[in-house]
Amino acid sequence: MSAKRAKYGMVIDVDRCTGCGACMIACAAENNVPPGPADSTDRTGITLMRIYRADNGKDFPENESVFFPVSCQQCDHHPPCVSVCPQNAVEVDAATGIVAQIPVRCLGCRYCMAACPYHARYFNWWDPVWPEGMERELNPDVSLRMRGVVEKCNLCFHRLQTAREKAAAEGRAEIIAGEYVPACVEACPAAAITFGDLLDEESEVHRLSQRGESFRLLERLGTGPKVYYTSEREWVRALAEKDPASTPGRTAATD
Amino acid sequence: MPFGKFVSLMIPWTILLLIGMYAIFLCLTKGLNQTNMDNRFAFGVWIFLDLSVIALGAGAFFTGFLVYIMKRDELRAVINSAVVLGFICYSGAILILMVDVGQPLRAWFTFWHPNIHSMLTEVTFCITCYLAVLSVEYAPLVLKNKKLKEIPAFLAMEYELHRIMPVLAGVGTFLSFFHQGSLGGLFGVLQAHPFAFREGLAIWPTTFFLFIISAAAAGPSFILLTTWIVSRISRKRLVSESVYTLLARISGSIPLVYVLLKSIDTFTWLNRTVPQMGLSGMSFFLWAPFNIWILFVEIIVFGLIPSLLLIFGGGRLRAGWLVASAALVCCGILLNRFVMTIQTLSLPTMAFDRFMLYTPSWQEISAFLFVVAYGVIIYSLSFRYLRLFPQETELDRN
Amino acid sequence: MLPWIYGFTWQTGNVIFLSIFYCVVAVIFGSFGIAVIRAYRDLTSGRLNEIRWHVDFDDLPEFAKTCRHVFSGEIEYQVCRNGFDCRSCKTHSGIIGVHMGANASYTGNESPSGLTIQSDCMYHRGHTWVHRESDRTLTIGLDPLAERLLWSRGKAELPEVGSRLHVNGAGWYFRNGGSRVRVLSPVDGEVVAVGGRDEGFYLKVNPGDDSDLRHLLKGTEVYPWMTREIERLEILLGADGDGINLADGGVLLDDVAASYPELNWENILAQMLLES
Amino acid sequence: MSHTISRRDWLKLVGGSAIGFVFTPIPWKILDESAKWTQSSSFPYGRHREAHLQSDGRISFRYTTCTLCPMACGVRVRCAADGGRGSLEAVGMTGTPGHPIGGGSLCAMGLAGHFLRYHPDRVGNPVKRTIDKRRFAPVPYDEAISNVVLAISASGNGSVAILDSHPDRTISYVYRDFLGKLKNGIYVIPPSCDSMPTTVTDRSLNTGGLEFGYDLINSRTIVSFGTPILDGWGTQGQFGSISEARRHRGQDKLRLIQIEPIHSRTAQLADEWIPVRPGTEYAFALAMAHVMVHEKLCDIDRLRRDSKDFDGLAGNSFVRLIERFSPKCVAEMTGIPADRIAAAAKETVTRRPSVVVFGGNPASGPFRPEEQAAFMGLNILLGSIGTRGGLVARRELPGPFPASHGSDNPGHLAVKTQLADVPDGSIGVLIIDGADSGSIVPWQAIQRKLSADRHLVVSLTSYLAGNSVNADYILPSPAYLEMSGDVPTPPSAPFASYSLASRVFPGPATAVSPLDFVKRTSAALSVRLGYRYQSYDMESLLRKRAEKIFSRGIGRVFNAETGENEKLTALSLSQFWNMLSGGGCWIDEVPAKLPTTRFAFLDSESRTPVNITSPKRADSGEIALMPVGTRGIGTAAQSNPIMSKLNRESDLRMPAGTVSLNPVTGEAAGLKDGVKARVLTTAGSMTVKVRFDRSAMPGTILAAVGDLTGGSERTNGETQDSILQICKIENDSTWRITNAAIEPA
Repeated sequence: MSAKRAKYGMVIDVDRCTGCGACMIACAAENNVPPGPADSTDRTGITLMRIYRADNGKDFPENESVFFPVSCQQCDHHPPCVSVCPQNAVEVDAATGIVAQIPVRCLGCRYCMAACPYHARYFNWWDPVWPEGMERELNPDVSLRMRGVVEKCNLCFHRLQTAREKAAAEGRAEIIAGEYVPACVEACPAAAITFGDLLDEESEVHRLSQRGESFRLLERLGTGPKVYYTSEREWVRALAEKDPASTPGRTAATD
Repeated sequence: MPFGKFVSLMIPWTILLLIGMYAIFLCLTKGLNQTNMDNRFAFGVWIFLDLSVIALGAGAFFTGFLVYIMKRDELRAVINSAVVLGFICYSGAILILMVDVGQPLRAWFTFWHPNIHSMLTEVTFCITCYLAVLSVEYAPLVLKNKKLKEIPAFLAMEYELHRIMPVLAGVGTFLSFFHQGSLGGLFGVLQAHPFAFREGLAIWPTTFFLFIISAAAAGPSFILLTTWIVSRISRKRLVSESVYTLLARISGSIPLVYVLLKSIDTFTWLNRTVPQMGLSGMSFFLWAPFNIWILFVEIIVFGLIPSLLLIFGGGRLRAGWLVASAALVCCGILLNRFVMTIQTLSLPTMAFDRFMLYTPSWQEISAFLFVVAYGVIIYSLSFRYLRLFPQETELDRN
Repeated sequence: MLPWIYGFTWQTGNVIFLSIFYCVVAVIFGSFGIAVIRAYRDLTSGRLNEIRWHVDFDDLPEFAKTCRHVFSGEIEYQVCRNGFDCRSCKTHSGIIGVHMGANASYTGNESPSGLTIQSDCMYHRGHTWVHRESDRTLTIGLDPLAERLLWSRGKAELPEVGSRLHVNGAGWYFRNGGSRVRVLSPVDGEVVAVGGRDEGFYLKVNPGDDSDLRHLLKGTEVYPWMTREIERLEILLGADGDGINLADGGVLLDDVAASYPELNWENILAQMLLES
Repeated sequence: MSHTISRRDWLKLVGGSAIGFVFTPIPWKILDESAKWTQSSSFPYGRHREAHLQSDGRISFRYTTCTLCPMACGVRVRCAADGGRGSLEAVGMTGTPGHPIGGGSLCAMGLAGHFLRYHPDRVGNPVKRTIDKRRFAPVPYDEAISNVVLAISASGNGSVAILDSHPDRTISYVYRDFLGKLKNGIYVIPPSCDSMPTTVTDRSLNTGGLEFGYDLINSRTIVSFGTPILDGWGTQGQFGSISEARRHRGQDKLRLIQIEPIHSRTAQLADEWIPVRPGTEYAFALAMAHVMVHEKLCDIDRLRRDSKDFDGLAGNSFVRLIERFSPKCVAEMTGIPADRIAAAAKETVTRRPSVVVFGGNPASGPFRPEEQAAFMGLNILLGSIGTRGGLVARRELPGPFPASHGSDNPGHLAVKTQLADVPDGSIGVLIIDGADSGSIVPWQAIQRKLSADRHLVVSLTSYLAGNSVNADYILPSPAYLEMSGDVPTPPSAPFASYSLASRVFPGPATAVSPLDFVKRTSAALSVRLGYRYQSYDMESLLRKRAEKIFSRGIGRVFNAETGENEKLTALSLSQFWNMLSGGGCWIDEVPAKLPTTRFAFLDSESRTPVNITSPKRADSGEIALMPVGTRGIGTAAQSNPIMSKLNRESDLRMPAGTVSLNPVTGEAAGLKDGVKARVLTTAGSMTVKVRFDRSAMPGTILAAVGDLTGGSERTNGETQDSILQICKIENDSTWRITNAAIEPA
């Protein structure tokens, strides 16, 4: 509907992120992600948006840490998951640049998960089950995914649809910037996430993404993520490209 | 072998088979939460199994290629056995793949909406076609059973199927080249995993070619190994010494070529591919237990040493040495498949990522053993009731 | 997958890939289909005997397929590729042209391992002899080796009088319980009479007008062949000098099978009677 | 030539047709359709697909106030009409945009609040603890009430207490009225990390019942003693503003100095983290005071004038006290070099306005009274009392009843009693209100107040969570979004505010509101409740209170629908009421005037200096066990199944039953990362999972508190061991630090 080509992306100010998890919960509630059963773990759960804690690798008391909210990085250039899917269940929307999983076509081979350098794809290891009655509180705009398929963040594409419908109802050809924001962006209490059209040179997200303090994860792979991070801290920026072997690795949050 | 003894030998395998069936039933009805795979280890021991058995089953295509295309008639002595092994390996692999995917009922979507850029599409298309080929190749062996042969239709069918064998061998070779390669490509294209990623020759990463060669190396070794094992168990001479020697020469020289190419590839990867990504190649080997030994073992212990033994010891060494060397070659290929699947996934990709290991659940292991038991049983039945080794009768004189 | 299926594109790669796939599928199913059609034709056109022999012959070990001209010492090494049917064999006709006289000169009776070879009989590789009677009919019987092997192998199932036999087709059978041994027919022709062990012959066949018996062994070829066959039997019996002895003082036992009941006689007989 | 059709012809026809069929589009179309069908059908998976809301597409928004903790965030509930049932269902939660307290955002708990109505631990019917004490069995409501009434009448020597974790609500006034009418009624407030009880402010500041809050947003330096300022402490709006103020504002950039042994989330993100040894925070504060006084960085003359015991007195004085806490001496105690202490003191005093915050974290509870006095002393030194960017007093928020203005009216209402001040073993009947303070209180701290021989515990909760699991009776009250109520000023907020938590959905018929409980109990006891509200329903009471606020004629009102603020004076009463009930918020913007009072640095009664023994050092084998947890820990909102995203499906929060240790400490105890270990204290032992964290202070054990997140298969009534069970509860009802040992399990 929208004639203009857009490239939606976000800039996450990791200096602001306190790892409160609001984005993760907002995302799960918005996208009808079921709560993991009792035997799920951080390796089998579904967190389309997930916050990782990273640190500077030093010991107490010099240790400093940072929280990285990582959802699908919305690779702009040859997304690794698109080319590996044997049955075209991952599609890139040309009009918005959104990389979207089509769970109904997914057979659950999980090759895309192996291909994703950001571990941003999640498999439905269990049937989606909510406690009795809770399924009535699910978001009617988002369909459920069944067991055995892969899912990931699609930048709350349904919200874009809603915004477009609203624009159309009001006789506008284009949606207004700010009419469409993903749930995580909306939920962040620290306003750490800026979302918008990276092609729109007047947008805040464009401005922030062009700053020297902005970086993307694993840029060396050439996948061109549309999710930018920004930090004033040198060591944090260095994390993006750092050889995982040279850092002691991720630390689980322990508070 | 008396029937009673045969049955008693089959009982443990049948039990394994039943346990495996139960595990598979659990996985299909309750979902893959029955496994210990996770979002990081999206591929687990089953993919390792698939890659391994398909490599070991490569003996079918390679022997077929040598017999029907290259007209090496000596190898007719093992072609039937090779076909059965291939059939077992491929059907086992496909069976496990069907359990491994989350939505088996949608497996055919790959044919319906194929993404030709995916190595997995290539693999799926090729192995299904090749399984069809192997089934057609296996059919005459079954039809040739003395009892079945009495039925005129079966006899005629067997005869006619035999006549189209060279065509099928040709198609099989073509398919095998592609899917063995694609299985290598499967991991070689993963730019996300610099450990597995390889630069391309034409549209395929180098692992594509390495997998073809390594499969060609594993196939004959595995045939040598199985033939020897079966002949020990059945206490029969199944093939002549010259066939052993020829197999040994083949399963020595191809691994040698493979080891050479693999070394070149590893050096290129260490000194070119990985540094270009801003990483240090050796850093992948810092994570215990997958330290540098794994590379050493794969290339030297399981590659160079056995292939040299097989080539130069072919005529001189005792059969035990040849078989041990062949076993080492097979281990080398298995280790390679393990490294490509499990080690690749265990290594972190991001700085705030962790090195992870995983332990397969009993369901995964049982399903794995199901394929092994299935293979043993099918092979044993085939050996007992079909003529797997044409030379057997001739040589069966202590 | 198909042009009118959702998601199909006409990209070059797609078209190439799918074309190759369809070609492969066509080849696999096409050749399989051809095999099915051919098999159907084989069944309807009665080529079954021929095929059965073809299949059996194909599976014989090379050792059992040695050319008759190797027995006669005319050539060093040759494995028969023609199903023991010398009538259409180029090698045979070539050699016969040179050595025509050699066979004719042979007259003596010899008995390897106590098996008597009749000089007036022609021998088929399926261990039958053929004797041309004066009335142009052919009498067919088991050679002494087969006779000894089949001594206790049950009843002969002979074809009905009037039925037709084909060279290398099934001649008659010996049935013993569930197992059955096939004896190859040495000649073409119509069965005119049946006999049995007691009669000294099994079948009498009217070969018709053109009875070509070139494929049968005769003369000097028979002795080396028989020797080779005994050797083959020894191999099959696993004779290694310390356990099984085929011969009692150089003479083959009358009922070999009865002497070694522990062996897989079904298999041995099949091997010896060229039924793989 | 025969014209009959043989079987063979039939076969040919059928075979030919089959082959021909393949070359028609039909089979392919069928395949394609079945592909689409399997893509959209739930068969054989997804058994919940049918249960998915049959929405007719109509989406509406309802505005209300979150009551999951006292922080009063504005909530916008996204509602969809369920065509199938003809009911309205909540399908999403966000903060009310522009809300003056919530700032338009919600915390993780709040964002999933709509799921709580169907929480697996929700109590549907009144239940009674069974004889074997292990389970609950349904009980008729009337029987439950008569048993409670019986217990109250029989509680001769024990008192009747209501434990209210969210005081100052309208229902709180009802409780206090009811208790005031009983001869042995006490109204108890549990400790919380957010509140600064008047017992603390009255003692140090002599402000006569005035309530204080922190004006953090206007500060330039925040010195936080173990308070999770960046981890859910305070209101969401304040947190957003702090985030903004820490990044921008140039010279006035807000700096946060976090002083605590725990490498908490706030410590990780603070501008400076000063990791003092466990239990030595007060010493650090006194050393800062030492530096300020000795280097004359504060207005000594004013301090002498304004306080009773700054110096000079014959006996003990603050100056005398801090003599003993020179940076050098404290460096030894805290493990922080003297110059760093001095630097922190100087920075705090020069980058004013500064404020010292000492809430404590939701799991470890508040500091001990003496420690609080030390921190308050630092605030006095900094001149932060009653000033912008410091500790400000709030103007009073009127209650619903006529006579209750000024301080609490003992004649009518039971006084607010801190749990610590309730004598041990004195409570005969304990009624626990279902509201949550956001902080956890160990059951042992409550239990020790119960009469040893006979006591009855009644919980008016909606969920079998937190301390309700210890109740004898659970009388379910309507859940969040189902109950009308109100939300007074958040405990740490600088200004008074008031919002209504309007009911959005009807609650189940079996749920009885606390007001009805009080009415029925008092009727059965023949207690006449005051102010004739026996006949009032909650809405009338709320309206009464709104009227009283309206009559003050001060402050502004936020309109949730429009997002605009209006002066209260510009509104009519009905407009005001509509705005409040439509999810709006009244907020005062002027602090209370402080009376000219005399500050007290030292404890007014004993006049003794603080006397706290710090736990033994790590090298002596004893390790400091410190409970940690985030806001709402132990409540139904935190054990919401969807919260598994944070606790279980990621490692963002340390799940219950897990402890974190420095690898050095762990290895010294013979442990490895990820293993099971046993933590031993004088109160008992517990098996836990070990996580190594090199950021943790050696010699400490950080123990996660709270429920494991309920999975969808979680069964009702299942209780878990909490690390709090082995924490030592001090006589002053604090439990911050326990000496412990850890060994491989």
